[in-house]
Amino acid sequence: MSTVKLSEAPEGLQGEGFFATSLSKVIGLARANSMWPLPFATSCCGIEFMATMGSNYDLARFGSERMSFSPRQADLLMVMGTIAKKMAPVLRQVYEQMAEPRWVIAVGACASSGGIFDTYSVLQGIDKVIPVDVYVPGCPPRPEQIIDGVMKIQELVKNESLRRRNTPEYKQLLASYGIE
Amino acid sequence: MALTHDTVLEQLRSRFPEAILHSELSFDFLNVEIQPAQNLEVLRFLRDELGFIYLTDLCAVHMPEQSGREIGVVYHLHNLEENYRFRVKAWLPEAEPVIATATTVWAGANWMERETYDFFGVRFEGHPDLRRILNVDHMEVFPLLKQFPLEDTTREDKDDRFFGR
Amino acid sequence: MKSLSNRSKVVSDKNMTLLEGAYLPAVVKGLGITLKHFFRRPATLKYPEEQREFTEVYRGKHVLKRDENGAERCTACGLCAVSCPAEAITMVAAERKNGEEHLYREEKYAAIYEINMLRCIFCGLCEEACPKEAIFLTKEIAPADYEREEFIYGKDKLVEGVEPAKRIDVSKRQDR
Amino acid sequence: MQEQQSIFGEDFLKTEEKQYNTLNLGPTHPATHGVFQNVLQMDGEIIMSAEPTIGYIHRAFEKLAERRPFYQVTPITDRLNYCSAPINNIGWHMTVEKLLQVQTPKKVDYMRVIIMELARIADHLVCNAVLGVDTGALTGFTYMFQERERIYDMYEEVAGARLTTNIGRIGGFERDFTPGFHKKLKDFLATFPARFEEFDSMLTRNRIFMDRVINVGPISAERAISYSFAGPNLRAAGVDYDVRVMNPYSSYQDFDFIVPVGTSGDTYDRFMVRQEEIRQSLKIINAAYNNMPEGNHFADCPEFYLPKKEDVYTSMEALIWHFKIVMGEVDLPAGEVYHSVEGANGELGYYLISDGGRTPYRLHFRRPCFIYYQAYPEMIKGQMLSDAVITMSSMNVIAGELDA
Amino acid sequence: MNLSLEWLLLIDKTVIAFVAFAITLLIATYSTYAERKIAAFLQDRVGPDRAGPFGILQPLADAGKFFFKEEIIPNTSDKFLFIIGPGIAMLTALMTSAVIPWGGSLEIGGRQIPLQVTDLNIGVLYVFAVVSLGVYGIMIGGWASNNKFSLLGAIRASSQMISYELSMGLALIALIMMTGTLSLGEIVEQQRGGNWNIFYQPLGFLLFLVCAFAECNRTPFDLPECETELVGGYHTEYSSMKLGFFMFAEYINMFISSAFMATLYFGGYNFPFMDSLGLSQNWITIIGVLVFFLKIFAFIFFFMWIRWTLPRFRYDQLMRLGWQYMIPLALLNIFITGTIILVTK
Repeated sequence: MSTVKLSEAPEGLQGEGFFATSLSKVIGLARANSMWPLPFATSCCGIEFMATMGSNYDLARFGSERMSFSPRQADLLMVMGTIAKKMAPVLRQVYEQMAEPRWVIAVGACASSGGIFDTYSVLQGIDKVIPVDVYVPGCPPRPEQIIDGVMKIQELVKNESLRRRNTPEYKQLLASYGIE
Repeated sequence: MALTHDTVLEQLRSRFPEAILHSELSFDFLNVEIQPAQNLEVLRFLRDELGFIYLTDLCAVHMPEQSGREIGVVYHLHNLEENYRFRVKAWLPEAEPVIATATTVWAGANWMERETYDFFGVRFEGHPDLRRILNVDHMEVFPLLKQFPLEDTTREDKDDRFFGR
Repeated sequence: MKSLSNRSKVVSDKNMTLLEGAYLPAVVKGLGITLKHFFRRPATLKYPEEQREFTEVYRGKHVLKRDENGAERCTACGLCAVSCPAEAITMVAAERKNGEEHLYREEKYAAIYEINMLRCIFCGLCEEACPKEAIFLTKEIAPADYEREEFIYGKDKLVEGVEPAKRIDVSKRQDR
Repeated sequence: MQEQQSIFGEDFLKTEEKQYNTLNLGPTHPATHGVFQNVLQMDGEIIMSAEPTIGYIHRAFEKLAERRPFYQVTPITDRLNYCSAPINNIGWHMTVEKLLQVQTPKKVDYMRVIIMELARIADHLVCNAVLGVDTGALTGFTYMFQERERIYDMYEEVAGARLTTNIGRIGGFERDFTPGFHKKLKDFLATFPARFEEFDSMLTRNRIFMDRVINVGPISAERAISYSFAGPNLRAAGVDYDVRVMNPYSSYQDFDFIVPVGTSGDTYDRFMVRQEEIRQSLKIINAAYNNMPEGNHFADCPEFYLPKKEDVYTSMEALIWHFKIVMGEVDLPAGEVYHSVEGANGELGYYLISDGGRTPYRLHFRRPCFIYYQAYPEMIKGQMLSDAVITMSSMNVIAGELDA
Repeated sequence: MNLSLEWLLLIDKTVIAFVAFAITLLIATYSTYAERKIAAFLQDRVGPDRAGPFGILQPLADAGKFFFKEEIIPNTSDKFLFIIGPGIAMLTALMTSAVIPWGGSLEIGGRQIPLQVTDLNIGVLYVFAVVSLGVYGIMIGGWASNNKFSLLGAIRASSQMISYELSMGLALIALIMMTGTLSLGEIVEQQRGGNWNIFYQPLGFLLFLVCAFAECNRTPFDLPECETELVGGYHTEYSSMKLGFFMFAEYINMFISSAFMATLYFGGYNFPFMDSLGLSQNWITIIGVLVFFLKIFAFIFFFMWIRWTLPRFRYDQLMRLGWQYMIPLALLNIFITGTIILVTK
């Protein structure tokens, strides 16, 4: 058990019965350990995602085993697999339906850039329609890589300030994708 | 009666002297070219009397260099009990690719024809629901025709000079 | 319809016996199975801390090999780029100048060699195509990252180090 | 009746025109696994009609294949039915071999049989485990995924990848089975049956499960044939059509196995047929592995099978072939072939037209999923919403194969 | 200062009520953790292990996340009802803990303090009444969401509740015929000394157990929210803490059902040989409380064990089971019990 890296307690002033830290950090930590994914699995990467959820890799260790197929309840949109141009509006709608704060991870070559499918019908990377936080290369990525991506997201979440989602920069980012 | 290349061809020839335009053997597989106008009669005869109850596949091919008969609709038929397969083709002009639907013969032809329409623009007359199936509805071209490019035009991370194509 | 294969066998029996109809036996049996697993050691590998051993031929991140003298093997022939189904490899060739023999093994070399890891599908065709044993896929996985630009792996990330410690052993991949 | 005024308004008493509820199932509904959309007309929980929309991951495989040299098509076929990628790969290799009229050695055939049957097991495991998930029993899924993981490990030994394997080459395999593979396969053959039977006993005779799947999504043999069903779905309807038996390829005639069939084509039949096929596949693997002939792991076809690396450096001929193959400049005969293999979902056909160029002139995949998914509205009509969900997962519709 | 007896009683009750509430909430919170861990172990996994040692901070992380998640109220929904739905679910779930006898009585300062918020003489009826109100939360929430999946979930939930409440009640009647009282405190006292009702009412218990599963919307009866069919069922449209309330309510219901079953059939806080140990009354009470919780945890484990083993029913099969099997069996049980009571008296 000792080999497992625990999430460290946030830095703060520790004293006898006295523990102070900024709310942001605590909430960041809470969020990071409770990322409920919305698996937007369309193809091959979805099968590897199943393997990641399965016994041998167990994404549940990161507090992410409760899959939320309802976008309202999800924190992390995992886009796995090819997103065709026909699918792009659907993806965007799902993103819009998610409650803040929300993160997006593009798993695999197809979601990230189109991969080998440089064709008329495939969207060349989902960052053309929604903002992406982490890209995971591979076609499909190994479960190790998917976990790697989730951990990268956790890093991001831990360090995000509570106010970020209200900043003009963030609003501008959304506006650049045409999401109000 | 066991089906062989010869018997199938003979049956077809005797029944439809005009409709059978051409036949050849390729890799021990019989190809029969038929008159597109009579495809339904031929297919129905094949199903009902020669026992080709199983439509293995239906697709099209585009050969722009054959003028007047650019688009070929290809049916792969299978007689399950005799375990005999062969191929029926009908060539259509690209300007007016119209052929009668096979959905009345095999229910499974429905989506295969829709796909063929989607890719090549072949219009199957009498098809119950001839719409695009795989591509977005508002697409204007038929993408598998040879003149249309494969690549997506919006990609930014590639440089075509390196790939020898 | 007559049998097509002459070796068919009906496998589904939809009639329940009275006992099966009473729900409980199967429920108890199922509970027994899951309980057995409850006390079994978990199959889980705690990934970042414990790593699974990949096979010798695993197709992960690429490496551009150097020869035994430390010179780059790649001669910028472009076969890898041509063979790449994802069109992820780009390279710019340059002529080797005098005095650079210790850097590049052949007279031509890749001045720029980039692989777009987001395009790459790790199919291994570049490795097969390479006539100079210059590019190999390794057991290492390509890590996830935040920015798109990070995934254009240039020579800085692809070429292995000169020092023996930084060399990547690919000898096992080569026996076929 | 006419004079009565309802407090709920005028519409309430209208009975002739029944208002159906429209329910949009998908494209991101959890039950659709991949991405199919079904617009259902519902009367309460009963489905009156369904209108499937597909194409949400259309990737233009066929067009893509026209622009890639023959050896580069293999990675594309991987992504058709990604649950059993090796079958697609090997089927494609055999198609090209048919065009080239290359005879593969017995050893290659047997190796292929082992790889393909492993793929079939892997595919059926996903299908049946996911059927379990859709009926609510999640645990069997995790047990079976551990077994899949071991199959992945074996692929990794042979090809270097887990899922989209790009396994083998035109003419054979790039390397012989490694010692690691032999060890893993033996281990798998020894321990898998017991674990599989454990999974089987969790569901097969459980009344809750049986009630859920019996008479759900049935299709008669006539309709199934008319819809060009193939594979386990057709066999569940009672037609024992199996390409491995009817048109044996890759030495399947050497193996004796049973073709399991069902009776009425419902979900339980499909489930049971897949379960039995897993057992039969194990039998085939055992037979192939124990009778593996000696020989080369590649066929003699220098125009397609890449020469050994050592030869490339030493022999001029090998170097030329190497360059020609990689550049895609080998000449191959013009002609058209149709080759089909028994994919995990049924007859997976490759219709290849070659004009002698470096790429296929036209390559059409006969994708079993695409063909039988069109019967879905007919199968779920009059059934309940829960039935629609499990019918879909028992048909094992793989989005990659469906949408090409 | 001399407090009057009424005041002391009030203080006692307030303290007990608060403690009961707090324990209920705590157990519900940690049930989520238990569920994850148990599911993990049943599935050969390890479950959450990175939030704190062995992942024990996992529920806190979930709660922290919930509190700071954006509240989405769909603009097509009925806002008032949308908000009140999870509130009702939570409230009714918590209210039932009032009549559960958590233990015997403690003797503090010469006064007997029973560890029960209130010993209603119709405790059983009270529980039934409050639990059946719980479905309103689900129904209102599901309806107000203005989402078809939610509506279907809500309809399923209400019909399921009504059907199973009947057989649950009938199963209990046989028990009440035997005990002759509706007070939970008395029912527990009657079972003192290993004289548990389960030995007299095995069929009744089985029926009650099945109904409890249905009442708590647990697999194999989790139709109102079954993921693969209805996405999230009645809570599809809920985000943040309102969703948390629904999930909480589910776990509280499970806890209360377990407590209820332990009370009615497994002797509550009684344990074998409690009178022959020769311990003081306070010790016996404390051990009794612990034993009671042990029984509850066993039931909770059973709930989860079942959930991760069995497939779920289909809607019509669930109804058929309820009406065609459960109710006749419950009536049969009443008949048998009545006969035996008649014969033995």
